[in-house]
Amino acid sequence: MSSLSSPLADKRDIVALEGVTKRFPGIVANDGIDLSIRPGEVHVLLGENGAGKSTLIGMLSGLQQPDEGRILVDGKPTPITSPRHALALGIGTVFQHMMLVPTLTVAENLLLGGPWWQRPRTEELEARVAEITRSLGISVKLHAKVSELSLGEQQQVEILRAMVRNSRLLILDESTSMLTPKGIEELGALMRRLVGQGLAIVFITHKLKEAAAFGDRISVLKLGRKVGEIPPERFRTLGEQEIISEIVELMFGKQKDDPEAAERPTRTVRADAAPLLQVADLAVAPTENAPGLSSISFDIRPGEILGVAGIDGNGQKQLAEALAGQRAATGGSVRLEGAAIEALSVGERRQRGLRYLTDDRLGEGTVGTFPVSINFFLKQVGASPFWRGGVEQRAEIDRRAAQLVREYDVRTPSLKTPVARLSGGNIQKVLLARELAEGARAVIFNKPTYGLDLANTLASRQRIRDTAARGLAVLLISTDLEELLSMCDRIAVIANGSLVGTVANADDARTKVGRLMIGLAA
Amino acid sequence: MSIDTAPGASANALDATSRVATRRDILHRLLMTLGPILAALIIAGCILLAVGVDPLAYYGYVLEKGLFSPLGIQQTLTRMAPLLFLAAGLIVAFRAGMWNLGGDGQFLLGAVMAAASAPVLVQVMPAWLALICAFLISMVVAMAWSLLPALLRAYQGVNEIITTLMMTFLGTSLANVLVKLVFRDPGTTVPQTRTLPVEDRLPRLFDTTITSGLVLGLAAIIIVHLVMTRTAFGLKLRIVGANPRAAVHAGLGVPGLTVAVFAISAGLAGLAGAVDIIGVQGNVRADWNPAYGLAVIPAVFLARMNGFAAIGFVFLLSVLSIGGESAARRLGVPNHFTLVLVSIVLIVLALAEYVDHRYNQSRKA
Amino acid sequence: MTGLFSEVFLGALLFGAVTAAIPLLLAGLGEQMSEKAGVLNIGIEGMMLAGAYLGFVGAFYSGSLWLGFLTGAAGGVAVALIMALLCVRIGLNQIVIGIALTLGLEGLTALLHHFQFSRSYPRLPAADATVIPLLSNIPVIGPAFFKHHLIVYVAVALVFAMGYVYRRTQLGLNLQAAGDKPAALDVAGIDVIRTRTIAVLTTGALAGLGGAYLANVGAGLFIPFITNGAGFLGIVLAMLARGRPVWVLFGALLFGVCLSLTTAMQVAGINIPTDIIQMLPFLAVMIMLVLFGRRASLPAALGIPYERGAR
Amino acid sequence: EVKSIAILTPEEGTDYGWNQQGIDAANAAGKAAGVEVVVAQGLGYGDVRPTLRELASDGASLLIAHASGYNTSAPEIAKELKVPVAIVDTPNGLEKGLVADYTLSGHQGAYLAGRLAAKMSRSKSVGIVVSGEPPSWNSQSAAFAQGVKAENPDVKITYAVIGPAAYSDAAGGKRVTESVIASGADIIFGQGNGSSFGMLQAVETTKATDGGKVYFIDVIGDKSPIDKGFLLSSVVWNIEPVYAAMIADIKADTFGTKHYSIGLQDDSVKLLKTAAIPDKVWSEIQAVRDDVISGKIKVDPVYDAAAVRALMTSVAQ
Ligand SMILES: Nc1ncnc2c1ncn2[C@@H]1O[C@H](COP(=O)(O)OP(=O)(O)OP(=O)(O)O)[C@@H](O)[C@H]1O
Ligand SMILES: Nc1ncnc2c1ncn2[C@@H]1O[C@H](COP(=O)(O)OP(=O)(O)OP(=O)(O)O)[C@@H](O)[C@H]1O
Ligand SMILES: [Mg+2]
Ligand SMILES: [Mg+2]
Repeated sequence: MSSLSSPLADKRDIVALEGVTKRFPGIVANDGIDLSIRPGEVHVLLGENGAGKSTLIGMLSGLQQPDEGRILVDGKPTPITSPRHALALGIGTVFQHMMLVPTLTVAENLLLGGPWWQRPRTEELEARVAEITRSLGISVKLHAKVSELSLGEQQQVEILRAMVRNSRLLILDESTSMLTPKGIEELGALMRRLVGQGLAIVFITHKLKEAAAFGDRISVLKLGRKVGEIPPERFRTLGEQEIISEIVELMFGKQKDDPEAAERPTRTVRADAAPLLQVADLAVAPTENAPGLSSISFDIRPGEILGVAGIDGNGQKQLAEALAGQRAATGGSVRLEGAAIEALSVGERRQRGLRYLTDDRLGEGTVGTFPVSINFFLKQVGASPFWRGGVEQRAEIDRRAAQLVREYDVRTPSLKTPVARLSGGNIQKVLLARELAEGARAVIFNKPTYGLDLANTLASRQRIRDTAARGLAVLLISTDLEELLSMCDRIAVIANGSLVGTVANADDARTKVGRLMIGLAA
Repeated sequence: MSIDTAPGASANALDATSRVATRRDILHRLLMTLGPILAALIIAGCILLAVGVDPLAYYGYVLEKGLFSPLGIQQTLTRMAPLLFLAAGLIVAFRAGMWNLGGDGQFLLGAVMAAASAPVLVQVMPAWLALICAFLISMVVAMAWSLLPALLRAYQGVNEIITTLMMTFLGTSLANVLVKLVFRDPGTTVPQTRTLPVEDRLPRLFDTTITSGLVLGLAAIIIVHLVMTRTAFGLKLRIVGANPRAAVHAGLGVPGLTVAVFAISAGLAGLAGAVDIIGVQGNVRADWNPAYGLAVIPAVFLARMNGFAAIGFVFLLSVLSIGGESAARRLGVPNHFTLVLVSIVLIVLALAEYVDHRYNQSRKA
Repeated sequence: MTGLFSEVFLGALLFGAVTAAIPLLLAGLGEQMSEKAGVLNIGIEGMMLAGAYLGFVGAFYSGSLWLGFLTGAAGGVAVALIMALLCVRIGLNQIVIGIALTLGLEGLTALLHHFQFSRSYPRLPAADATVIPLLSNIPVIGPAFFKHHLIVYVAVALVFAMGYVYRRTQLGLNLQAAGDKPAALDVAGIDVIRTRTIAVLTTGALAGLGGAYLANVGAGLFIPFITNGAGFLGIVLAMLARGRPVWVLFGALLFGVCLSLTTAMQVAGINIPTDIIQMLPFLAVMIMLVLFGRRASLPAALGIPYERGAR
Repeated sequence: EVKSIAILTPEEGTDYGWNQQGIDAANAAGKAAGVEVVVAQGLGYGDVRPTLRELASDGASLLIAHASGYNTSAPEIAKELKVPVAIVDTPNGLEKGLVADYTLSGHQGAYLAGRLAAKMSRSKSVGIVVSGEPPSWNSQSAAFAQGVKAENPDVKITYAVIGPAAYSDAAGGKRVTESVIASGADIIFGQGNGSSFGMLQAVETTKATDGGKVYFIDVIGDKSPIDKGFLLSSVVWNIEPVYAAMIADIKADTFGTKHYSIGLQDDSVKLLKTAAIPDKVWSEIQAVRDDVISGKIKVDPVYDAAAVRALMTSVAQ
């Protein structure tokens, strides 16, 4: 076998990639990547949106085949031909996008993959799950339908699934993006325990702190190429700040130390200004699988950023949708610049200057198959100057779209490219450009930086600050407490569909918000 | 179901595609249509050989009698009129993501209403006005027939494939009941409606037998194409079709648009019925159901909901059906062979589109 | 009127209802399987025609009805194979191919019939009935439901077998996943294409069997266009049944009973045009839809070809 | 000068019925007159104007539009192209030199069939099964019922239509016929294109309520070549004299001035004698035939579906 194994690969590697290249129409997603993955190590993959991380994972899990290069498993070149093959090799993946069947129960999802003629072995599964959850310290509702679970819970199920299958290599693609700070902590601890048991883990994240805290080895991708690696030996000798600055250097060239630690610029909101957005006693009925809202009240003055903190699934989305008019409210009032808008439709609210930047970029934010240019104007269909007398003014649309592409630095092959082909960060830029365009008075941002890489996150945050600085009212919904602390004037905490308190973003805000989130008085 | 509404996203540069490229594109499209048809003819030719008929003679007749003889081409163009209206209606529905499979019921009701009203109206008002009224009545009745599936879909989320299929079964029966019991011509023994005199029907084009319904059909499908691709209303429908949640998010009145889509689609199907009656048939007989919808649906798909391409495919279907009938008679093949031929053509065209798509992708990679 | 409706006659009417319902049942069950797995099988009418023709050919030349059912099912599978190849494997538009297959088989079977049988119109002998002891002695019900060819009981048993498969086996899970979220099934290590292919081929077998029953037992002969839209009714039934095989059975029986009702009313001398009576089952279902507004719960990926790793 | 004639039929001429009788007759008449015959069959019930125009342009001197569904289009083409056409079921559509009507009704024969059925029914119950209700079938259904009643008023008549547009519904034909047999009928008078084979099959495979044989009476064509011993008779139409007369009239320039019909007197309508009919019964039927020809018995055609049904109801009571 030694003749087959490569000089590059170390025999300690479970899996090694050698010169792996993958091309998609118009793009080289992975370009000659070498990577080694070892038991007992958390191998962190970092890189901007579109750097090619998920593509790499796709090849490891048998979804895609490399165009060039090879993959070695236990030192032997092994083309991973299908997901089934990957599973057989002990490679378990938690994908960036949810891979559970919503209409089946958790147990049924975990059972998927057994021999087709068999009865599902539920008892066996239950025993196995009990064993694993005990050792991992998590709990799952085996007989709940997946569609009834929160995204965080779904993510746990996916991790559990990889465990149930006795994976030797566990791949987590942006698994922390949906988790609360506490959830992230727990996942981190879990990963440490698993590698302690001898597993290998590939962990993809955009948060450098997580990389530094949970990793053993870090590889950085950029534009499909691997631009650097911090091996464990070096990793252990560096402190968190040193690791972060080294990563930043790899990703963006030389820069200041911790880009995320940017001081919150001191903005002064004029306390005497009349509130721009006033919400009083807003209520929404609960639905089968989503909480309702009860007596939500707050004001936002021009130039102010009000944050909404809280654990995912506590009604943030309902709040945003009720304000935007997408979800029927059962009571309460919403005033924009003093005028009541609660009876208006989505379109009318937008016309008055209320903007909603959704967190579901592909699901509802864009029409994936439509060109980038049209997606800029999705909420203005029929408005002049892009339509005159109902007729599309293609030149006008293209001109303005090209302008927005430049202004917001949208990386797209062309204006005609279907927007779904863009990476997450660039789709987000399209949405930002659309919502912040002329006429905005109050803007609701729902998790605006979720899934974005560092550069895009920072750029988006700056956009939001600039928005407020223009005298707009901003409602910023986020599960990332750091983000809220770095941007907001005040932070409200939502729990179970109501606002449990609002604190000014002063020195002690972190503890106060934290206390509110876990159900204590601020 | 998803429809790829971005027709061949091609250009790699920000600027518009050059004229040369579009000309090559058209040439390419033409090749990718004619090539598969040739292949289909070869396959169907083998079947002909198997039953002892000379395929060359058969195709010769198809071309001669469907396309190249003055008589043939006139018949072909006449046959196109109702098909074009149907295709136009399907384009609206399919682009908006609504699977209106109830075209045949809407068509028949439109036809019956035209046959019921036109002969009466021409006696009380100028012929041109009477025909316009008859068209309007057909359209409105067909629209009304689509209201139930539309409302169920818009406000209850009931899948429209089921409801439109059922409404088409119902509509076919209702059309028969209307012909036999309500609008029956008392002057004939055969159950059929009154007949619109030939001279009151839509005028023929110039000195031919081509109905001016063809012009109306062409106008309808071109207008639909332009509305769907160039106007705000069309874009709204396409948004609803491609991503209904995005439509809600963008503030579009999805239920209203849904009802509008059904109304337009059904209205056009009703007009198809009317143009067939007022232009060509003159009356409706009991149990008459040409079931045009079944052949037009695949044609619209193959045209990728593009109006101009749909005109081409409808033309092809007409040539095959007119020419095929003649060729079958002359060579003693049962007329059913035309169905086999159409089927093979459709399948091979679909395959060719796939191969083309694959080829384009691999070339871009 | 009472004199007209003798026990024998009522029994015969209901017997006819069952006979008419069986092809619809088989088509509906088949379509349901495809739809569950995410394939909208519009070509089912063509599969039934292939089954009817080949089923008849098989039974006629071999003299065995069972062989006929076998060849019929094989005929359906042969058409389904084309569908699976074109729509599942390489992802062509299911509606285009479905309609093309239906048109093609209408033409092809009519053509074959023309050359083969249009002079002799061969007919099969009566299908022998399997009489179920005791039950068959119940007046009216007995002769209506318990004196059918064995294949009828097999078809009804299939309803429950399929219910079992859907709810209690891995295959059932796989099928549902293939229709609701094929990518999730794929990463669980099950080949989506293969799962869907199995579903489509099963559909072909069931539709072919339905066609063979229609020709061999329902009519006792084959003539062109014999299915008369039964496949499309099967599609409607499958969609209304929302994944539950029992509902297909109820729906098929409803249609069968309505057909018999037509005959019953005529024999009773009630002068309602047949067209109106034929509308009854559809009207009933439409009213149900309006009243209960059953939210469509069709599989999320219905009609969308699956391609691994596409986005 | 008549060089060629053309006949258009909706279905293939292999149905032992309407289409086949028409085509055979045209061929025979053409052969007798020495003119070429062009057959356009299986055209369906849609628009046949293209075929009519084409046949006319190919030089046909007479277009026989052999389906009631063609009786709007054919006269229009006649006027457009000045070609003589013959149509059915349109008695008031005559136009000299252009349009002739040959509304055919086998009602006289169906009357005889009714007499025959009433004589031979063991259960005193007969059935009429039709796949549709076009006028020519209605008149035969009505005359059959009248014949039954005339022979024996106590015989029950059950009338059933298979369903709308069910011409090819063989399974429906079989199902409905089986029900009618279960209601007591032991003789079935069946009319229906493709579906009549289903009726025949039902008769062959179903026992009458008394456990005996059920017989079938067919119309228009002669199905004895494919009979398995269940065919009692058929009201056979011979259309050749009609077409021959048309050719002659065209030559004589009298086309479009008269109605053509078929009837018992020249045997263009006749009852088929099969082995199942005892000679004694047959001779009695022949006597009735003579009375019909002589006018002693009058059989009026009833074309309207509602009237036919009304007749049945009154008969059934
Ligand atoms: N199936 C595909 N077809 C076409 N292009 C693709 C496909 N998958 C990925 N790409 C492209 O390949 C590039 C790399 O994508 P990939 O998803 O691997 O990035 P990523 O690093 O995971 O980004 P993110 O952080 O946003 O998840 C992107 O430009 C993307 O648009
Ligand atoms: N319209 C809906 N239909 C079905 N399920 C829904 C809907 N809206 C929310 N849910 C479910 O309800 C749960 C919580 O809702 P949601 O994720 O909207 O809460 P949230 O905290 O406001 O969201 P986020 O923080 O992700 O913006 C999740 O399991 C989600 O899947
Ligand atoms: Mg990714
Ligand atoms: Mg939310």
